[in-house]
Amino acid sequence: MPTEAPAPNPDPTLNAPITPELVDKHGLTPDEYERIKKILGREPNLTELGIFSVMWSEHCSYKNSKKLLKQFPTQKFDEDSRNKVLVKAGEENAGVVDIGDGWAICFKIESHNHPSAVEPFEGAATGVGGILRDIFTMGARPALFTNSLRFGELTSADSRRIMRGVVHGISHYGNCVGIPNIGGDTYFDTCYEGNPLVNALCLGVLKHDQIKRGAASGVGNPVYYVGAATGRDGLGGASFASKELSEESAADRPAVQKGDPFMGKLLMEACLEMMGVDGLVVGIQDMGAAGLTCSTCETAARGDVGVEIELDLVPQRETGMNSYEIMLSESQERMLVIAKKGREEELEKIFEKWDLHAAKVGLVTEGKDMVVKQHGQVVVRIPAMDLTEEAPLNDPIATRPAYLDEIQAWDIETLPDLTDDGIYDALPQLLADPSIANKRWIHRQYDQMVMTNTVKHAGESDAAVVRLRCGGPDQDKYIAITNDCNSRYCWGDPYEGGKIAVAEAIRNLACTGARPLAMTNNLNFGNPNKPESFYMLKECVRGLAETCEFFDVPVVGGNVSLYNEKQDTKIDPTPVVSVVGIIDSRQYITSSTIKKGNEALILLGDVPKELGCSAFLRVVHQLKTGLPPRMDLENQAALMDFLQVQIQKGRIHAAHDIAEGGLLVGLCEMLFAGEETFGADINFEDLPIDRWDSLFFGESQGRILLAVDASRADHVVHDAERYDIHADIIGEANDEGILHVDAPNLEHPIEWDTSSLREIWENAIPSAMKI
Amino acid sequence: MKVTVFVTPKKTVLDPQGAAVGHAMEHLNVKPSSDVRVGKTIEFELEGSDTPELRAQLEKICDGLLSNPVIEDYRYELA
Amino acid sequence: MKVTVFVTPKKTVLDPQGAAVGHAMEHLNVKPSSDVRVGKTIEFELEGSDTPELRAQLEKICDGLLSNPVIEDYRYELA
Amino acid sequence: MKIAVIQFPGSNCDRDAYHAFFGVFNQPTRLFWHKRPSLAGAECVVLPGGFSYGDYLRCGAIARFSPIMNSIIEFANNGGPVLGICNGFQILCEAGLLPGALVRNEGMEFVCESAKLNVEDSMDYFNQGSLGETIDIPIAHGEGNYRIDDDGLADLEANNQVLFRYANNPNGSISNIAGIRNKEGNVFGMMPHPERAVEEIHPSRDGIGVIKAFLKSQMARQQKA
Ligand SMILES: Nc1ncnc2c1ncn2[C@@H]1O[C@H](COP(=O)(O)OP(=O)(O)O)[C@@H](O)[C@H]1O
Ligand SMILES: [Mg+2]
Repeated sequence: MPTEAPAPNPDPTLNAPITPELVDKHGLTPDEYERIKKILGREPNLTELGIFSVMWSEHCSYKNSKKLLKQFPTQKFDEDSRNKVLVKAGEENAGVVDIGDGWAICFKIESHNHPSAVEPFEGAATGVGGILRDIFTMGARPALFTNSLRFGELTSADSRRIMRGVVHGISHYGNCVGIPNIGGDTYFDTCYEGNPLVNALCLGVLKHDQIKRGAASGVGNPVYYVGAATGRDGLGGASFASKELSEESAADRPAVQKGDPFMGKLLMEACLEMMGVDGLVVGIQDMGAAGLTCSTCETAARGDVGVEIELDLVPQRETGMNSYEIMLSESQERMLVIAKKGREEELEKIFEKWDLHAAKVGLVTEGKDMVVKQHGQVVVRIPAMDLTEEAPLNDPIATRPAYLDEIQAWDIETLPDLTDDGIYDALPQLLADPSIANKRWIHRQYDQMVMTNTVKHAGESDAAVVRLRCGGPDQDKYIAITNDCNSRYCWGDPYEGGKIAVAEAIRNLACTGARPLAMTNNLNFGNPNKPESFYMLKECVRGLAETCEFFDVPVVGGNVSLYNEKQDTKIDPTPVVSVVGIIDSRQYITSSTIKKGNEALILLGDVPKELGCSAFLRVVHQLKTGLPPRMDLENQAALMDFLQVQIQKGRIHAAHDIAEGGLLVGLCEMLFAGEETFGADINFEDLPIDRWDSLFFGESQGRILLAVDASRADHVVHDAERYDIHADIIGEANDEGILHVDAPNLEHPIEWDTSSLREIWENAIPSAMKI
Repeated sequence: MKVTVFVTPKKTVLDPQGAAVGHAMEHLNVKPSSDVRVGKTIEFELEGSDTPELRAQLEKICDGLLSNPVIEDYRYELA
Repeated sequence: MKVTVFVTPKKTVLDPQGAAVGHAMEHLNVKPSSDVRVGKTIEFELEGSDTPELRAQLEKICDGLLSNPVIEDYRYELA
Repeated sequence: MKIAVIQFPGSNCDRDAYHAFFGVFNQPTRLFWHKRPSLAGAECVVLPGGFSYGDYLRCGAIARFSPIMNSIIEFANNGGPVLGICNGFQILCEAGLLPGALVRNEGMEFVCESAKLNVEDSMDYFNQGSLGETIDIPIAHGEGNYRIDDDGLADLEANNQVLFRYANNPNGSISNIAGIRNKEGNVFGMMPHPERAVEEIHPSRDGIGVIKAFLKSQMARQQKA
C-alpha cells in the first residue's frame, strides 16, 4: 500500500529529484533504493532518503552481521534462579540479567571508533555519554564504566596524540557524571595507527519492576523531547560510522559531536527521577546514533503504533535548520519520552527542577507510520516498522585469506631457543612493552572510587569487582567484570581467537572468585564487503558463540563496528568481549597480587610448546606469525570448577591468569602490581622442559598462577589431581625483592631485582607519553 | 613582541560552558540578550618582529595546539 | 551592545595551564621569551547602552562570578 | 547532629557523603537541593564532591551563587559547622568562607589514587594525637592545586589552620596543603575524600577518624558556646 506522499518540503532544496548520485552518496545501493520505492510506493524526498540511509546503515541495521549474531545464545540453558536473562539482546537498548532477590543488572558496550579517530577527545567523551544513556534508558542507575582501547604504537606522535585525547575524553565525561571507571584493556599495535578503537561499557542496577521499554503505546499519549537542543552536529554520524576512514574523513569533521557531561548528568538524574514515578513513563529511548530519526521510528515499531512529531516544537540551537538536518542530527544528551496522557505537568515539573526543558513534540497515533511535520506540513511519512525491520540483510561472501595457511605453518624450530642471557634480557623487554606495561597512566585519570562501591579496580585483580547495594546493609551483592580480546590471536586464527577471548574473560572472572552471568561484545572488524575481512568476522563470531554456548553464558547485547580500515591498513579482527560475573560471598573476592612473602606459588595447567602470535615473538623477535595457542574448553571447565572450590575453601590468597607475555610476566604482575614489591624463588625441577622460550614466555591457554599458604600447597596440588588438572608447586614468594629462577639444565640460576623490573613496567607508558 | 591568541568556540558548536555561565548571570539579574560564548586567550612574548616567517610559525602553533580546528576558531594580535 | 570580558591569571599566581602550553610550544620549536599565560574571554550581548548603571551591573558579575579576585584580574570592553 | 548534605546540579558525591554520615555514622542526615531557601534547622552542613555546574568557568564559581549559599554563608558566619570535600572545598573558597583558591593540577591531569596525608596539629581532635601521624585518604580531582598569597599562607600557618599536607604532593599545592580550616574552627575544606575511606571494602578506613574528628570538634565547640 503506497504511503501518501508528503507535501512539498518547506525547504526547497529538499524537493530536488533523487538522482543515482544522491543515492550513492547516502551509502545506499541501487537495489536498496528500489526497495525503498517499493515500501513507499513512490519516490522518497531527500529527508526520507536521509532517514532510510541512516536506519539502513550497518550501524543501525546490522545488515551485514545480523545473520551471524543469531548464533549467539540469548538465554541460559540452566535456569538457575539468579541467572535469567530478563531482556534479551536486540530487544531493547541494553540487555537485563537477574542477579537474585528481585534485582537485576543491565549492561552494554558501544564503540566510538570513527569519531575518536577524527577528534579523539570529543569522540571518546561522547562515546561514554552515549553508552551511559543506553543504560539509564532502561531504568537502571549506572554503577560502573569499563573501556577497551586500541591504539597505534606509542612511538608514533599521532598515536600519542590520539591516546592522550581519548583518555582525557573518557575521564572528562565519566568523572563528571560521577560513575567509576573501574577497568578495561589497552593494546598497542601498528594496525590501529589512525584507526583507534574506543569501546565503552556501562553497567547499571535496577529492580525487575523498574525495567523500562523503548516502546510507544497508547494512542494520544504525548511524545516529549528532553535534554539538549538540536544543532547541526554529528549530521549523518551513523552512516559515517559505516564507512571506511579516508583522507576525506578529515573533511567529515563537522560530523563530530560535542558532549556536555554536565547536561548528561542532569539528564540522567531527571530521567531516573521521572522513571521512579509510578506509571508516568510509557516508553523511553535515548537519541544516540541517527538521533530523532532512530528514536522515533524504533519506539513506534516496538509498540506497533504510529508516532507523529512536529519539528517546530523541537528545541533548536541553530536557526534555519531544515527537516533533513533536524531528523539526522546527532546532538548529544537528548532523550525521547512517551508519557502517560494527562500527567504532562508532573513530568514537566521534574525537568524544571533539574533546569532542563521538556518539550512536547508529538503524539502516539493510530496506524503504523512515522510522520514528521514542519511548519504545519507533513514532510516525512514512512511506515516505522519498515525502517527498523525491512533493512535488507546481506549475505556477504567469505573467503579465507591466503596468509592464514602461510603463518599457521610457521615452525617454532626455525627459531633458536633462548640462551641464559637471552632469558635474562627478554623479561624486562616484555615488561617494557606498552601492551604489557602498567596502565596506571590511563586509569589514574579515571575516578575509580566515586560511589564508594569499588572493591577491586583496574589492576588489583583479574576482573574488577564492585559492590551493589541492593537494599539494606546485609543485602549487598558483589559482581565482577572484565574486558578481553587478544586481537593477534584472532588475526592468526579467527575461530580459535574468538574462543580464547571468551574463555579468557571467564577465566579472569574465576580468578576473582566469580561465576559468569552474561556477556556483551563489540565486534570491531574491517569492511564486510571485502570477502577476506568478512571471513574473519564470521569465524570469530563462530568461536565466540560456541564458547558462550559451552560455558552457558548468554550474550545479552553488543555492538558491531565494521569498516575499521584506513587506506591500505585494516585493523586486526578485534571482538572485544566483556563478561559479568557474580561473586556469591564477599569472602570469595580474590585479588591477583601477593600480599606477603613465603607464599607457595602453584602453576595450574600444562606447558605445551606454543609461541605463535605471542607477545614474545612480537617484542623480542619482531615477528608476527605462527599458529596461536589452542583452547581446550573441557580442560578450562575443570580448571574453573577446581578454582571455585579452592576459593570457597579459603585456600587461595591470590590467583592470576597467565596471558600476554607468559609465565614470568604473569608472575611479575603478582609480585609487584600490588602496593609492595616481592621476590620469588622459582624452580622448574618437576616440569618437562622442551624450550626455554616457550616455558617462560609462551602463552598457552588455560593456565593460572596461584599463591597459597605454604603449608596448604600440597593439599591444593592433591585436590587438583582429582580434577585431572596439572598442578605444580613452582616455588615461593620472598620478601627479598629478588626473582630467582632455577632449572636443572640451566647453566646458572637467573636473578632479577624485582624493584627494577617494577620500575621498567611502571614507567614504560608514562615515559613514552612524556615525549 | 607581545602575542595574544584569541580562541573561540565555533558558532555552530555547542558551548556548554557558555550556556552555564549565561544561566548563572541570570541569577545575578544580568540577562544577556544572546548566547554567552566562553573563549580562551593565550599571551606570551616572542623575540623577533612581525615577519611572514614569524606569522607562519604562529599559524603552526595556533592551528592544532592552541586551538582545535574541529571546534574552535582563532585569531591573534601582535603588539 | 556587545560585551567582552577578559579574565587573566594574576601575575603572581602559578598558571599550570600556561606552563603546559609553553612547554608544548617549545616542542614545536616556538620558544616564548616569557611565561605563557592562559586567560578567558566571555562574550555576550546586553540590551542598553554604556551607562554607569550598566557598568555597575557588569562589575558585579565580573567580580566573583566571571573572575575570582584571589587569583585573577579582569577588564571588559563594550562595543 | 542533624546533617544537611547539599546537592548542587552536578554534585556526584552527595550520595556517598549521605551514605557515610547516615549509613556508617548513624547521624540524622538529609539531602538538600540547592534551590531550597533555608537550611531548615540543620546543625551541620556538608558540601560534597563532584562537578557542580560541570566545573564550568572555574570549579565552584557558579555553585557559589546558588540560592542556598546565602543561608550557608550566614550559618557559617554564626559559627555553624561546615565541611567541604573536594568540589565542596572549591565552593567554600569561591564563597570566601575559606581563604585561597584551587587551580588546575600541576600535571594538568585528573588524579585518582589513595594519598598519604601528614596530619598537622591544628586544633582539638585534628592533631596527630587523635588521628595518627599519617593517614591514607583517596583523592580524585583535576583542580586541587591550592594557591594562596604569601601573607595568606603566613596567616594560615600562624593560626595552625592547615589540617593535612600531602606526603607526596600530587597536584602542586603550595606547602603541600591538602586541607584547611577557617580561623574560628568551624569551616573545613579538604580535597581528599574521607567518605571514600570508611568501609571494609575501601582502600583504607582512615576517613572514619577524619569524620569523627569533625563531628566531635564541632560538638565540643557548641557545648562550649
Ligand atoms: N555483537 C553483538 N552481539 C550481540 N548483540 C548485539 C551485537 N551487536 C548488536 N547487538 C544488539 O543488537 C541490538 C540492536 O542494536 P541498536 O539498537 O542498533 O543499538 P545501538 O544503536 O544502541 O548500538 C542491540 O540490542 C544490541 O545489543
Ligand atoms: Mg541504542
